[in-house]
Amino acid sequence: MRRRVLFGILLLWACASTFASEPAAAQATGGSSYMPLLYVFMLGSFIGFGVITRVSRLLHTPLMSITNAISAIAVVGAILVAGPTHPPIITILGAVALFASMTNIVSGFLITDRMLKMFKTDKGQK
Amino acid sequence: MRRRVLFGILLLWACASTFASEPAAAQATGGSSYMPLLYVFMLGSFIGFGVITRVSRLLHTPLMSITNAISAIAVVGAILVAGPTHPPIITILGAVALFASMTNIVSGFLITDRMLKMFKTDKGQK
Amino acid sequence: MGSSFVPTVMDLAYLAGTALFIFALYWMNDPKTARRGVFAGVAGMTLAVVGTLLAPGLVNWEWIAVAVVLGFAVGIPLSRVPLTAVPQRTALSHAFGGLAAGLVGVAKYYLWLAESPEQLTHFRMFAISAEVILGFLTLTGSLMAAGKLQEVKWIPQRPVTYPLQNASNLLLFAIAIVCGLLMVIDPIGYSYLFPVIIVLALAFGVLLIIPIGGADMPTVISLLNSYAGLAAVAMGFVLDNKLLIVAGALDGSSGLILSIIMCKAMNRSFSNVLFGAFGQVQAKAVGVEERTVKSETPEGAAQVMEQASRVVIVPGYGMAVAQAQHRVRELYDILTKKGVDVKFAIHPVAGRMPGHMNVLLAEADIPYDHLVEMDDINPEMGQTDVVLVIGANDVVNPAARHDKSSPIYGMPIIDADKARMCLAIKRSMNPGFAGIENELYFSESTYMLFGDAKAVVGELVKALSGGGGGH
Amino acid sequence: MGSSFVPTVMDLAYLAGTALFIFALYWMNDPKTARRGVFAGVAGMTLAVVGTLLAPGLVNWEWIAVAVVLGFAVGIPLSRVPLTAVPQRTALSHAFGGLAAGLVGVAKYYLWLAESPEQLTHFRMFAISAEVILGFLTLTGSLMAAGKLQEVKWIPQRPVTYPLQNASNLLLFAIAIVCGLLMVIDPIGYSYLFPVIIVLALAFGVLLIIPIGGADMPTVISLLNSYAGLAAVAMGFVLDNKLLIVAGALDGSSGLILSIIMCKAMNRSFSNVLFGAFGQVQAKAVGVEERTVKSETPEGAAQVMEQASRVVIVPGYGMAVAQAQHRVRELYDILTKKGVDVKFAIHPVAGRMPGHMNVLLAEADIPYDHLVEMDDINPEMGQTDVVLVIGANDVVNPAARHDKSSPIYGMPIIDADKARMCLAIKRSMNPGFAGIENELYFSESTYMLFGDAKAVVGELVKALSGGGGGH
Ligand SMILES: NC(=O)c1ccc[n+]([C@@H]2O[C@H](COP(=O)([O-])OP(=O)(O)OC[C@H]3O[C@@H](n4cnc5c(N)ncnc54)[C@H](OP(=O)(O)O)[C@@H]3O)[C@@H](O)[C@H]2O)c1
Ligand SMILES: NC(=O)c1ccc[n+]([C@@H]2O[C@H](COP(=O)([O-])OP(=O)(O)OC[C@H]3O[C@@H](n4cnc5c(N)ncnc54)[C@H](OP(=O)(O)O)[C@@H]3O)[C@@H](O)[C@H]2O)c1
Repeated sequence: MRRRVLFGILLLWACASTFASEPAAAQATGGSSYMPLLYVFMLGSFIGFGVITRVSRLLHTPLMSITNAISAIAVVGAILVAGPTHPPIITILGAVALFASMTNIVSGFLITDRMLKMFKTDKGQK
Repeated sequence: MRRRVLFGILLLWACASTFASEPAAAQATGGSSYMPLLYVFMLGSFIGFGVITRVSRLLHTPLMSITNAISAIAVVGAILVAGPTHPPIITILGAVALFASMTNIVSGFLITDRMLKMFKTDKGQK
Repeated sequence: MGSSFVPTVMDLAYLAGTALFIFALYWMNDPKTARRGVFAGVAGMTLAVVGTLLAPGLVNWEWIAVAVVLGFAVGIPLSRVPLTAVPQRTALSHAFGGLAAGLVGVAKYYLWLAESPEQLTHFRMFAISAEVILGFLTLTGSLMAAGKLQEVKWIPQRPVTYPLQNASNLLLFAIAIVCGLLMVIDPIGYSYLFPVIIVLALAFGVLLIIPIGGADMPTVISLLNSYAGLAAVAMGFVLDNKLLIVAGALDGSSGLILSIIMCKAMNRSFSNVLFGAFGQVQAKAVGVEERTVKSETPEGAAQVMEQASRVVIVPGYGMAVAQAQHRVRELYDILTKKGVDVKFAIHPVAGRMPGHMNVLLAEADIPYDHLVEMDDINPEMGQTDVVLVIGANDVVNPAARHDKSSPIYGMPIIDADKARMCLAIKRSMNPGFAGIENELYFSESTYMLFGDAKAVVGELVKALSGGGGGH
Repeated sequence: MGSSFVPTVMDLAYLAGTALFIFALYWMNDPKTARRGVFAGVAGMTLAVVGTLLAPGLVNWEWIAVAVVLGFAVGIPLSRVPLTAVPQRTALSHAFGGLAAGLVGVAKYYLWLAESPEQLTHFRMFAISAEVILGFLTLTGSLMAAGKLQEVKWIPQRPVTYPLQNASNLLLFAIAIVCGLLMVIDPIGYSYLFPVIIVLALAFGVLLIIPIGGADMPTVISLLNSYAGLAAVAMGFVLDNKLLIVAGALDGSSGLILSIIMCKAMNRSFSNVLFGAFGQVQAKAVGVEERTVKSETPEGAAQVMEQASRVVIVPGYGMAVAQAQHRVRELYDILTKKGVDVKFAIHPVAGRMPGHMNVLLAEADIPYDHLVEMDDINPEMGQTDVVLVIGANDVVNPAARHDKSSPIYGMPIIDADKARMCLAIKRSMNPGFAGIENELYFSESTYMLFGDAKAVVGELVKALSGGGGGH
């Protein structure tokens, strides 16, 4: 398990850095502007693997739905596309994306909480 | 323990972000250029807390010496100060810093390895 | 101060949102803190949305409002689905996630192409291609998966295979990659390739799922979760947004880890799940010699359990289908009241999604500290008087331990056969998910209770409460 | 391609270095993978150094070479210190770390001031101030700590206190902060404040350590580790270098967590360690009523141990001072050969640094799977025939469990008093680190073996091997 996870991290990272070196060589200016993003990606993946492997088995179903809700963070991109003055077709694409993400946010968090509310110990709630 | 660690993270982060908002307001241009660094710091601290709390108690002494070696990463700054053409006084400062970091790197890793080599199970080495 | 201040508030909102998302997942490590995790997630999302709405230049407020309201209108009912439909819901929502990522990528590409082509750097174009391919692939793939799970008529449940399937899929994917690379090299000149990429990604999502059996969908859904996360990461690279990258990376790793856990608990490899067309051999496995099966009446079973001092209940997919969890709760209560020590043995892949049994039993108010994981209960199996298997099959199949030719050989199981006596509730002698016979049901010490799980457990409860008499 | 390519190689080297450092610490979670961790650390550092040496514009190669060679020349001997001197070595190397960070900060400030003052943004100036304050504070603080640990003559071991100490320290620190803030507001106008900040930081490092007793140094060293890490983080902000930031953050959290663990295991708070002037009350604790102490000869003790079936050895700081670990290994071997079941009980703060006993016993080739942590051994204490305490004191003091007035009340201890018999090796009835008497040594079932740990254990070994005779 641990091996595989490490392997996954290395793989993601290797892919990312391989592709990263390519455009930088091609364009002389601002070649390194994406490096911070790569760092953030790499560190985020490390945190993801660290945090997820600690999640109790008991809660794997709610985990699936909460990550589902969190991945609807695409809402940020949708707002930035739908919001400003753009040709109507772009605005429509953005609005559809916004609707889709909003649905995921609402249903994802609500269903997670609904499931978690069910988990109780002998000593009652919580 | 967990509470305190969380508290520590929050504290670090709160300090960092408080100070971050100040210079940005003051200087209109490039006000956000340090944001990537803040992200990296925050994510790095999360990883640090996650990784360190998992270290076996058995190995706390070697842990102290390996982090010691890693913090000698200041060597990067020392080289960048000592290397280029600068007034001699600056070069000297850089060289002293380089010497100090190099000492830590060498002694830190060597002593960690020396200690770890001692840890054996019944079944012999490793 | 005025306009230069707003981006900073936005930056800080994103930074705080990132931290909150991490805490949200961190707190999921324990049922005691898990609801705090949801709270952190909601807070993070709120910060992200509000921070984005503060961005300068937003004007289409009506569009935004309509989309948000519609999102709530669809999202609230979607969160009320019965627990058995959670896998489908999850798949559907990955489809939505893929759609959103894909559409944003398309919009961004055409916007930059029309307004400021110099913005389309090689790196950005690479990120856009990745976002669009992952997004649209996730869209159709998840829709197919949801369809298979919901058992929609016109989507075949069984794996569909045809000659050269893997080769032709690979070819298709290679073409998409080549188109993507060409666009990276010249984002403007090759702009006509963009629709091609979209269509290929949509097609690839369908083709990828067709050869996978309905029963392997949980693993696939988890992988699609990972893809949806990576699409968000790609979007983050396109929009230069670190919050998106971290949130996407968290999802990406979550999906990957859950599917690894499932594969491991089934003792199968990724490639076997994705390309193995598992489940189509099912029809062949008949025609072995007839063996005798003993069955028991609910009344008899109730008597046996009443006299036991330790009972272990092994729930499986059948309990989920029959929605028998509330009856099981009644059974648990009445046995406990009679002084019997009752525990639940939870196999990691019992049911059809990770943690399925835990949620179901929690729904029926069974305290989660009575749910014991496989590895912890197995050593106690020898001292157990009665094991009651409710609609489980593969997870208690001893063939996994010793029969090297069995497709589930090597999968860790709950050792129900080691208990003094085994009672098994199922409707027939039909096999379970893996399509193989279970020798446990032919064993000396096993008695079958045929019937629907909900009905049989109900009768057990009736017999126990009617029979009365302390222990 | 030429010059634009090199920064990318550097970027990638830094990225890889970051990942390797994380793996280095990750692998420290298990002795089996820990050496791989060192390898990862060395690889990461090599990548970082080589990547930096590729930076354009480096010319002073002779300076660099000399500094590196000198670094090796000093570093190699420093890595060969005896294990008992490890705390001092660690403190010394934090001093070096602080020095490096401080000097780089100073150099960068004056460089920018002279050559391109517009580079001194508010944010950079904030980072430089933090780097310089943390760096120089760590330098003098760590030197003081190393001196106290090495028992250098002109540094007082006992905490030094004077009226208004905390208030005046706080005032000094506040002045440094105010100077720093002024410089952030106008980095160029207030440049004359820079030397003031340096001096204040240097002074503050000394003043911070003076009121802390020599015995609290391990906790302080760990905190200084944290500061050194934060100084590296600040340097990363100054140089816009993400590798520095991550490496610094890793160290910062490591130091913080280790000191939290130590405080918890001593049941004390941070502020009590830093401002409590612990250890100065020691002189008062005499004059209680005389109680009887039983002592035993090594020969008698050897006989008792030979006849026992379970022996637990509790090592403490005295074993480290006496360097008795190799003799203890012989004792362990001979007892095991005679069929006695021997285990080691390791208290988290036995000795003078976290994990101290583990390294010492590992040095003597005792398999680490025989070292049992406090929480795991305590439940077995009741069934133990003989506990052999070697130079430990506070970690086996039962007062921690019941005497509310004791300074160590609430600290978790190893329950040596619950064993059938206790043998204790120490040189006198002097108290240990906390300066309090240990009622265990006056108990009915305790027999003292007075003398230096190394000598006494040697005699035990001699008696056991001489005595011969199977079990
Ligand atoms: N949990 C996951 O994440 C996951 C993911 C992917 C795959 N899987 C696979 O799913 C399987 C799970 O094993 P399992 O033992 O839980 O289930 P299973 O092997 O699929 O067996 C379920 C049994 O329940 C019985 N059943 C169905 N409906 C019933 C009803 N209404 N009343 C009573 N019994 C009923 C069926 O027999 P009758 O038809 O005779 O009633 C069947 O034998 C494993 O093979 C696992 O690899 C799980
Ligand atoms: N480990 C850490 O990280 C850490 C950090 C900070 C503080 N501390 C503190 O350090 C203490 C550690 O407890 P401890 O029980 O290990 O040590 P201790 O309480 O300091 O006791 C050590 C004992 O060893 C005896 N001794 C000294 N030299 C000896 C020699 N050559 N031969 C035989 N005996 C000798 C001393 O008695 P005689 O003088 O009579 O021989 C003394 O009683 C705790 O109070 C803990 O809070 C530990």
